[in-house]
Amino acid sequence: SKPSSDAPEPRQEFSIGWSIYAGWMPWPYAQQAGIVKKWADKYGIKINIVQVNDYVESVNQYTAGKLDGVTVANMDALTIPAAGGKDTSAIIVGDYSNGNDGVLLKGTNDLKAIKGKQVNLVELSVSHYLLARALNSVGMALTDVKTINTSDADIVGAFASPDVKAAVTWNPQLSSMKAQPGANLVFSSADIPGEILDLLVVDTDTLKANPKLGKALAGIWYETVALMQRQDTKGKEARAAMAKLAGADPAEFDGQLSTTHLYFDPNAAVAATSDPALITTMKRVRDFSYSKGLFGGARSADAVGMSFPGGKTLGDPQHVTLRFDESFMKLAADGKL
Amino acid sequence: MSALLNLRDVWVEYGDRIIIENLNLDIDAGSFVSVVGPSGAGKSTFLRLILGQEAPTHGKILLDGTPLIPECGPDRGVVFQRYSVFPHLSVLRNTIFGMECAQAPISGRLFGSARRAAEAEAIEMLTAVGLGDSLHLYPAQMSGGMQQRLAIAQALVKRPRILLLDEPFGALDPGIRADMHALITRLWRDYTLTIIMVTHDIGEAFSLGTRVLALDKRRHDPHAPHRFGATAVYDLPLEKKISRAALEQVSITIDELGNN
Amino acid sequence: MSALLNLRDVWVEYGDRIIIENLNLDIDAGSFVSVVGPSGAGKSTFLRLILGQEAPTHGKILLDGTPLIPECGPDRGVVFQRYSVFPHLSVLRNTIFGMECAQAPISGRLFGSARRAAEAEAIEMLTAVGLGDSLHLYPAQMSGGMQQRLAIAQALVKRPRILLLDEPFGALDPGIRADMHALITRLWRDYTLTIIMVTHDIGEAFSLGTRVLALDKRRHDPHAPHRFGATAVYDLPLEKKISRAALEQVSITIDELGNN
Amino acid sequence: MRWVNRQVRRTDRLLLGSLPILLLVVIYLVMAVSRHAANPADKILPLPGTMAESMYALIFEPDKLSGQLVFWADTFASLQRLGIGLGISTLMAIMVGLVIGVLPPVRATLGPLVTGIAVIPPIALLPILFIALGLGETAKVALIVVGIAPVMIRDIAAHVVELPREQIIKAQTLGASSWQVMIRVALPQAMPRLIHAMRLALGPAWVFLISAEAIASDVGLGYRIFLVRRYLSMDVILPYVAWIAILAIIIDMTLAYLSRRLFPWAHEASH
Amino acid sequence: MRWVNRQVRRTDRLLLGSLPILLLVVIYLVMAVSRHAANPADKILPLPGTMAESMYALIFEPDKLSGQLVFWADTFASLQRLGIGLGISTLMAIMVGLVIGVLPPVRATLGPLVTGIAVIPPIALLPILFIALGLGETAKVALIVVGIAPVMIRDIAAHVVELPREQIIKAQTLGASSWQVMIRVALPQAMPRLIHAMRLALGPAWVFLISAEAIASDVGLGYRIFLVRRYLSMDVILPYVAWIAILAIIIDMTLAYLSRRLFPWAHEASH
Ligand SMILES: Nc1ncnc2c1ncn2[C@@H]1O[C@H](COP(=O)(O)OP(=O)(O)OP(=O)(O)O)[C@@H](O)[C@H]1O
Ligand SMILES: Nc1ncnc2c1ncn2[C@@H]1O[C@H](COP(=O)(O)OP(=O)(O)OP(=O)(O)O)[C@@H](O)[C@H]1O
Ligand SMILES: [Mg+2]
Ligand SMILES: [Mg+2]
Repeated sequence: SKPSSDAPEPRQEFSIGWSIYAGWMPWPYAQQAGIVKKWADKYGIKINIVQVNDYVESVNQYTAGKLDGVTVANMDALTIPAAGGKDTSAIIVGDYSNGNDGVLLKGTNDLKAIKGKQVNLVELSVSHYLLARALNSVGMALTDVKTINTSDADIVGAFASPDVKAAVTWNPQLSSMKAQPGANLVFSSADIPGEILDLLVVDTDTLKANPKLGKALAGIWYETVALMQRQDTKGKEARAAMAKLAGADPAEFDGQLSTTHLYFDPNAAVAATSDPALITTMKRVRDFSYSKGLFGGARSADAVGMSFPGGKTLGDPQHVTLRFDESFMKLAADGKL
Repeated sequence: MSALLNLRDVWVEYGDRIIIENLNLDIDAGSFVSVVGPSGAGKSTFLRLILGQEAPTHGKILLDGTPLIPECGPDRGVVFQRYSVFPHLSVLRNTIFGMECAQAPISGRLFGSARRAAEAEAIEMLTAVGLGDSLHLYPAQMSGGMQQRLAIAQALVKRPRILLLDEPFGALDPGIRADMHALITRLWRDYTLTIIMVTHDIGEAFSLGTRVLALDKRRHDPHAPHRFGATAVYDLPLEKKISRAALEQVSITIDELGNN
Repeated sequence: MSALLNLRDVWVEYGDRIIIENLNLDIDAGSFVSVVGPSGAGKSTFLRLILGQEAPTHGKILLDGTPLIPECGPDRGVVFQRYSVFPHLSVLRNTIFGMECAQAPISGRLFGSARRAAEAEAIEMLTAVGLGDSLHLYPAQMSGGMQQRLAIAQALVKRPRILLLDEPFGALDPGIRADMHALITRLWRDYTLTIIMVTHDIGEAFSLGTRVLALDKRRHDPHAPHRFGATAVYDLPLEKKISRAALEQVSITIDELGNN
Repeated sequence: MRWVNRQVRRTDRLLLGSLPILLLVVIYLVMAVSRHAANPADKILPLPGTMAESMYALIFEPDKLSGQLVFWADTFASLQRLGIGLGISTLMAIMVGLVIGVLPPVRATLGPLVTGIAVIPPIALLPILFIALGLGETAKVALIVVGIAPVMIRDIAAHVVELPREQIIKAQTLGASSWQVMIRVALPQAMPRLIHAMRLALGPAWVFLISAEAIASDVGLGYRIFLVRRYLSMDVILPYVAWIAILAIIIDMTLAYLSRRLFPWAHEASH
Repeated sequence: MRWVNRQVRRTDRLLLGSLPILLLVVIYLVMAVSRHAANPADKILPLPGTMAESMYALIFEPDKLSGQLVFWADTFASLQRLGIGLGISTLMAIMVGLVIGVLPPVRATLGPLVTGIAVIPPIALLPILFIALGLGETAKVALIVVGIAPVMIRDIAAHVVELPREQIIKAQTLGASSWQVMIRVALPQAMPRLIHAMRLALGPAWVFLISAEAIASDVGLGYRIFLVRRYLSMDVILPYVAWIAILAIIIDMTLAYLSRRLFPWAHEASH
């Protein structure tokens, strides 16, 4: 990768990585339905939508510079690329999890019963954050449970084992596990709306040199979500195609969508991004991440700087590496793409 | 006297190569049969048949009048042409192996006094074959002749009913060879063993054996040499103590006899 | 006449076992040295030294007056005591191997007319050792004696300057053995090879060799048998065509000579 | 007759060999039925009917979007990756293994490195591998190669080192150079062992293929397994695993057959 | 002197062996420095200083929650799992491999099953493993065993089948029963190969251990690697991988040494 000081040349071809998650399925669908090509052609560029089966690997690939953009949750955008010194811009705030992440207990529906239990989850992920928030809500702390790191691919199988009594995970695994006999959802992201955000982030330098990329991506996104929102056959077909891409059947996929608060309207996304509540959320996420050692050897939670619409910043303003950039969503809202 | 071993119309073929052809033979208990014949004739194959390592392609072999199952057992001992000692056992342990198998069916190992007794017997035999100084060497540390003697000791210490020897003294110098001749003759007489020995030394064949058997092809077709197998072209029972001069004569005429 | 090979105060030891002790020897170009001695004396070890497969523990070996590097090459051919043919090559391909190496340094294989020429030469040699009918067998399909003959043919076809033979005729019947004696004598004479042959057949040693060398221990200590190595206890240059009677006498007195 | 000597005829062999496998199938069925009696919606041990249904769709019904038959597209993609990975590993094994086995100086130089690479679990290096080689086919094939080649190299090298010293000596007395010893003595004798090594490497190769496909892929048997694992769709996973086993056994048997055909001298019973 | 004959002295061997490894280290350093020149916060190729710092904390500073020294706790947990898994696999290999190799009827019965299990990638069947064995230590050890034992069994069985027929015959003429052939002839001669098989299995064993620890765990070298992979903490991953390699090489050398000590007959140069 080139030094960030001298701005990279404008380029023609870009790769955007995605992994399977209800809120991100519009991307591969847009690719298949030709929406990507349409917008890319309009701006005279080429965009490859690359599937990475393993979520963490997709973010790592982005951090390593192999991808120009990636779909990622707000916490991971902060702890992986941003903490790694990669200047990253979140240009689309696609949705927040409104029940897509949840805490499951077997044999009880009382969250307090979790005390002292082993909890299977992907450690240091949004699940971990959700668990911290859940415990917080009943006056407990992470020290009251024992976490067992469990890979997201295996957690469904693991939950079927009699050994496992408690788990935290996200969709689609969550819905599979909830369907298992005796499983109860005791806390979910619906209890902390707006805190677990699903983003599309791109490399800031690339974006600066190629604003067309941001415009094309915004165009693709809002055309696709508008299509999938429709209740007619076209909309149904789109959702069915996305379900298939996610390896689910349409009913399952609709179920997952129902717990995903998609910002279909760019205005709503711009509003959410500009809301000071986002700063509060990110501060919480940041403090949690720092307390878990996710900022490497950093001496304070302020080591990683974030910027928000309106010039507001959080943390070290000299080292801003995560930028919430509403400008492209705004262009979409204003119909200027 | 009924024969110990009967071979009836025995054929051995490998693919389309006929090795042994129409072999009929009776071998009496207590006899010492020397087998001679050109290299590649099928002498080792013949021993493998009697050993039960291989079954004939046609024909049958009777032992004590009952068909021989193609399986070898402690009644038939063998010294193979290629050294057949166990590479992972020292000289002494190679030699007591047979006794350990007989006396310790489960562990296959002897301990304490039983072991000492077995070792004493083994050491006696090893001294007789001239390996008394090399008890703790492994086969890889021994010369060719030493390995051959070890194989002989290993087989002899079990005193099998039938002993099959495939050129057992081939790699030995004349002095040791003479000792071995004396040893084998003594054991054969003392334990009334039946011995079948393949050798290339005609003198040895006649001086040790009570019967000399020559295996060779009866016919040679230069265009299809492999289509004819060997059989007993010449079978000479010996009254012991034939004069040495007569022997020399026989050994000189053997080739003509072989082709008649 | 300056010697081809000089051994100066050569010792070979394996761990604390002394195998060869203080061996001093000069071997002339064109001589045919027969090496005899009891089993385990160190005859094969002696050949390995000259071959360059092993370096002496002390002392030095000179070839044409320059120290021998412990490496073997095409100037010294060998037939090992244990069959040393390549198991993955047929008889014919085993035999042309040496010619292929010499003529095709890169591919190691011959094609077309060069190959046919090599094969013709190989077939001639194989016919001479009696394997003309078995050109396409693999070693595993051959008898012990056939493998031994193949090893001889393989070495002879290269006509090395020095040929080292370790009991080359041990597994052969008298008829074939006589043929082989004639073959080796002819090649030795025609190509003025230098041959060093280990044998247990005293008659063979004397009838083929121009010099007979006996390797044995000079001293035996019954309490530390391994602390004494073998050396040339007896070294007899032969004028060719010594009367056979005289030979018989020598071979009978050999043991006494060995201990003086 | 002693058990060591009881040779089994061809037909009996087939029969005996299928016994334990049948037994496993029966055990599975019993357990599946009992689980379904307790919970008709059980997904972990699906009944054969469910599996057949799910597989029917994957095998015969073209995917609406891509128009491909999913099952065959997966099979083809995986076999291609496996073939390339196994091929490269085999080539490396024979080339590097041979050189290491025959030439002591090369053995001294590369031996420790190969051992080092052989014992480093490539799974731990996945991030580096994918970052270095991207997300395409290269990285997947590379994971297979890094996973199995060092073990194969070590196996071949060990085999070559154990060739009887006499043979190397003999070849040299016949005029062979180091190179000729390598290609004419060591190489042909290493070939049967190479095939043996390939057969042993087949299991690990599938493991690495599936791991690679689990991480970054959009088609392949491993990808499908990991995709549907999120829903615990054992009705797809089990037939896929069985299919992998069948493919692997066919490859295994082909290799064994090839070895017997091409290198009869290595399989002859020697007397 | 021909290269085949160039023996390398002990000291030279050490020197030569470390050359390529040093070379790799240098290449890494150059690349790391150049990346850091571009982005001082680069996480992908950390500088030695960063690694030392991160590792210092893990090695010497007790964890706030558990009070354990993380690095040593990880090492101990992983070695224990590996040891048990390798031990069980070795036992199975020698027992099953021996029986399969020596007794043709058993070979006919179990051979296909072992081949089948050897080629099935165990990680595809994890859900079934979880249900049968839970998520605890048993499952992790079982994954290692399922992963490496079949390959080892096949290797030992193949070796035993290849023992010269003469030896088996000879033993029987000396009165050995099938059982005695097994324990007195086949077993001791299979032991050096067993150690060789263990050495070759070591790499895959680590792979399965790490996979197992990645699936569900709260301590272990693989756990830590996969945990910190979440934020691309190569400054921990790389030293951990190096440590695994060092451990594996120590085990490998110990096994090689043991084989030479315990089975000198198998390593003697035979004349
Ligand atoms: N690797 C070794 N370690 C220890 N001793 C060995 C080793 N190799 C050979 N010896 C010993 O060296 C001695 C000589 O062996 P060599 O093979 O040279 O004998 P030889 O004269 O050829 O005997 P033979 O006529 O039986 O072939 C033997 O006593 C043998 O035990
Ligand atoms: N597996 C096999 N396939 C084909 N032919 C074989 C096989 N084994 C042995 N033969 C052939 O059988 C014949 C007899 O072999 P055998 O070993 O019995 O000879 P022999 O009389 O013992 O010879 P020698 O005196 O040289 O030991 C040989 O011509 C050999 O080529
Ligand atoms: Mg024979
Ligand atoms: Mg010798």
